Amino acid sequence: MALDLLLESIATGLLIGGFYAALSVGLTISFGLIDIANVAHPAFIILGAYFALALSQTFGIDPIIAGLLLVAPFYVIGNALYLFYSNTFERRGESSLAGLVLFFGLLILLEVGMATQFGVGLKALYSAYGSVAVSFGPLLLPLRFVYSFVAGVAAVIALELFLSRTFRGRAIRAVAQDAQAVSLMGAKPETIRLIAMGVSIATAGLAGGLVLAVGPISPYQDRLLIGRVFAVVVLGGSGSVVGALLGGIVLGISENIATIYLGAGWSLAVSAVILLLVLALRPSGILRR
Amino acid sequence: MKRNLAPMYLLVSLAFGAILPVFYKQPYFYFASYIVLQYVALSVAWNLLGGYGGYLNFGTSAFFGVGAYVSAYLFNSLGIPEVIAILAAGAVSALFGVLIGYSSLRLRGVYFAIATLAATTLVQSIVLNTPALGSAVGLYIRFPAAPAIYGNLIELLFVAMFGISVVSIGLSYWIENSWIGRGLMALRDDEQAAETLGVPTFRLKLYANVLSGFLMGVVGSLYPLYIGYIEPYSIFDLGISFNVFVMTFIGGIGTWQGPIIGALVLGSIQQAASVTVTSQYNLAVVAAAMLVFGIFSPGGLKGIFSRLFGKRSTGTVN
Amino acid sequence: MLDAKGVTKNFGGVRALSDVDFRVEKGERLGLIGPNGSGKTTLLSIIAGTIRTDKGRLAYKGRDITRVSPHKRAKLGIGRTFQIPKPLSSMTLLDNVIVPLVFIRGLHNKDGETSDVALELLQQVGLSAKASLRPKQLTQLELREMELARALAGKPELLLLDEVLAGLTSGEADDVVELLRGLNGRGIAIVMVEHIMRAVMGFSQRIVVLDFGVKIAEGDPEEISNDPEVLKAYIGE
Amino acid sequence: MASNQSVLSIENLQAGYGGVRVLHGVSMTVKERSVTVLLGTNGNGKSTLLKCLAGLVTPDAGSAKLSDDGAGVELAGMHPYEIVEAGVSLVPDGRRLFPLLTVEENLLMGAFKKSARKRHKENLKSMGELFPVLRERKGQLAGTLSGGEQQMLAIARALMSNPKLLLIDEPSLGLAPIVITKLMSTIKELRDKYGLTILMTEQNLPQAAKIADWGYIMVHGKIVFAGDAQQIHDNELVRRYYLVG
Repeated sequence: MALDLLLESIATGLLIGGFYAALSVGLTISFGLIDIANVAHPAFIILGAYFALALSQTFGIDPIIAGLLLVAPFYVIGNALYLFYSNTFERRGESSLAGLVLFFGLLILLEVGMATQFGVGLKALYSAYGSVAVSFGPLLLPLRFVYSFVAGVAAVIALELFLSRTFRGRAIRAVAQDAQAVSLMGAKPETIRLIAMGVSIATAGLAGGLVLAVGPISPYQDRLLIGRVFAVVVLGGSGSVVGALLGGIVLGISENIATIYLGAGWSLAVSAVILLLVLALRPSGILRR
Repeated sequence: MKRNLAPMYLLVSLAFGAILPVFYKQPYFYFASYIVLQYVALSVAWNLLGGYGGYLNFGTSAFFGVGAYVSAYLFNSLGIPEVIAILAAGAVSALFGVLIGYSSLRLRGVYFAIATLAATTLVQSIVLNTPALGSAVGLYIRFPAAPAIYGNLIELLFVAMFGISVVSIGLSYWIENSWIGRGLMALRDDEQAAETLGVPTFRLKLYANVLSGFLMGVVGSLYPLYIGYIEPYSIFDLGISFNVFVMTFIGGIGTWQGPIIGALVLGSIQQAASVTVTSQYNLAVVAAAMLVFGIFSPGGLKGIFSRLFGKRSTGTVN
Repeated sequence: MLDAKGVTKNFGGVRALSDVDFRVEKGERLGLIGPNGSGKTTLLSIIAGTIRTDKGRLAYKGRDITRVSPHKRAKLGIGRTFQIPKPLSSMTLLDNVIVPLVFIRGLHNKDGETSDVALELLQQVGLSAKASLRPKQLTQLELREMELARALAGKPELLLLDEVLAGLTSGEADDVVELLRGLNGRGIAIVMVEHIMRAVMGFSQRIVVLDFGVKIAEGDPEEISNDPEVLKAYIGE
Repeated sequence: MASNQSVLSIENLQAGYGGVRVLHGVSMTVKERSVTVLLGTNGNGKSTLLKCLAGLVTPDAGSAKLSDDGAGVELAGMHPYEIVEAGVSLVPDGRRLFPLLTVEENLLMGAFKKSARKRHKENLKSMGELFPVLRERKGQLAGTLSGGEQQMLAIARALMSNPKLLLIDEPSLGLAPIVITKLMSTIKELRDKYGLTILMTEQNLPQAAKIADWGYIMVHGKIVFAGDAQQIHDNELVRRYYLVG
């Protein structure tokens, strides 16, 4: 019985890990590859969730499909964000630290904007599979987690392919290693970063759909995600998309195990402890640059 | 010569704060001023590491909250005298600063910023899961008796917060002009060069974080008495951290006057606005103001003042 | 005075230094030369402590300093300049020089005395007229002179110079070399990393040659300029 | 052998970094289908000259014209990515590979510009023929290659953009003599078989002299000697410039 419970929580943790990976891959690209510590990333995810809710309710579509529809507009938002950032902070030669000013401000603005526009209360979409569970051998798994896991893993695979198989994707990885050498290859580093930020925010659009598929949403929910997404990125090693998937799974399983042994109230503390520990012990992924 | 006058300014200010409520009676003034002064002290404390050292702390509310909960628990549940509870709150908060510092102050500043965000979540979780601290329900504070000289508790709290602010400002002024401030500014400019020039960079960052944490804890320790009831969501609110950060930024980061100007101006506007507008818009205005300043005047209000002043003084020379 | 044994450094699988033994005598003038990328700057950084060696040990005045932090080494008397100057950009030149006076020499800035000492140091490198300017207003050349003044402020006994002469005209270079000779006359040991052969050959009593992270030769300037290994490294075969 | 048509003419080029003048009016020409070598020890401005030509350093004065079938393109003041587009590719000092990308990914980065993207498959194939070792190691991370292999990869990566003019900064740096010999013969092959024009800087005089058509010696940011292959082979002269300076 106890073993069953453990097994089930590990399985659920794994599924949630795929979901966390989807929330974090965008940050892996912005923070890990182009050194933009976008603390507002989770706020963009929640914004995506509200848009997905509107789309789902208007057209009667699945929230995950709605998230996919948001990819293109969020890409453009990411482009705009980068242009704003590069023209105000980056161009002044200020480091990523100064950029935090912008993104912290944006985080608060987005929260307030959502709270006034959509109300502070919880909103939920009652989808057909919202409360359905599938049995998988002896395990009973919530279908909404299964779907978000599949979508999350698919997003990670798609991004990995993009980063390794396309000219632009490779350039994004290259620009993190040596921007000047990238310009010697005939690519404009600013354009590459513009694309990267677009992709980063585009994933937040999709992730918004997943957040909506998994549970109810509220305007300040991003605060529950900040510690988690940064823990995933740092755990996975900055800049590694596949690392984000592994980091997500580690976090998902740890949270679920903590829930069993310590109680549900502690799940939020898990990511914070992981983040602080990883920073303190400094594995190779987060070495000072 | 200036230096000799500094302790006198300090004493005169303290005396002014202590005497004011005896002569001037206006309950709302003290009620509102307490919050403004609280932000002055928090911003000045934040500036020690953030302004001089360039390491941005996004977890002001965590330090503030640790102070609030420690003092609330000590004088509520254990009946320990307020003054000791306040100092204990500062000490625990300082210890918290040591822990975060050891975890992330050896890394790039971005990691410190993220670590402070995570630390906020962590202490909030701890409080939420500790019944002795009221969990999610919160703690009601048993008010102590009002002191004899002042009419009510708020006036006393005003005097105390006034004193804390003045002492924080004094400390900040001293640090800015001492070897600690010089070392912090050196490492803010270039850590490697600073080390080569003999600056013990990690130790200074840790000092600044601990002192800053101590002051924030002391500030937080009075808050339960002011508000009467504390619960983890409002105490550990990111909005507090954000306010402090923006006030310092808008006032003029890295100078002792900057955080005072910023907190006085923005804090007063917020207090005035909170009568009429909801707190949501309040924060939005702050965020918007920060972005505007971030883009057009990185030096903040202090920068604008000194530019105006600078122009005028060259004018008179001509 | 300084005795480094078996210094080895890898950067992400790329070997920058392998098993280098490096020794500096008290009051010595030592030239450290080698082609670009041969590991000279890495070796200086390892001596100054900003980079830790992967293997081997460093002893300074008989004391093991392998794990000692850079600011403590500065206090022990090891001073350095950077190849690409690292000014403290928010401070004036004078304040840049005051930082080591306060942190290494333990002078206080209460009275004007410390400023006087700083000004004197700036004068030595010919920058006293620009003491109140900020680094942004200086040329690269002046920044390098400021680096020298800053390093001298710590009263070093071992001075590590990373290409202080680069970009100087031969007249200017002669002036700096003259200044360095004077310092050396006061007992400061100087390690000079330099590309300008004429200057480094004329200045040094002993020369160490690095190539691809390996020490390939060591000797007086005369020996070095006739050493076939060195010719090979510089000119080829 | 080299024709008399010049691909690049540099006139009175001056450049420096933040007040330190490194190039004091350099003039030289690079002829079509030639290997031109710029000699001199470190710190004399050779690298800076190539950086000017590639757009990494903006010259303060002077001009560098790339003749493009009669019409000249002024390189001075162009951005690096525009210069690549114009047909000049630099193999930079220190190689500047992307250490965490594989060998093949590094090569494909070289084919980023639009016109080269279309031809990346055939170019990849010919690079494999030119440098068989790169084909063998195509899945390996560039940072794990040996020095010689890295240099070959850097050259191959630059060739992936189909340049008219290839600039190579210190190809022999830190390489074992036997590897240098191999590398030099590869560079020669680029000229003889592929008709490429090459300007390279070198300290290694005897090796460079074996394949060079023209040589220049730079001391303290000025050209102090120009000559053909035979003249630059005069070891005594160069020795004087190198060690006595």
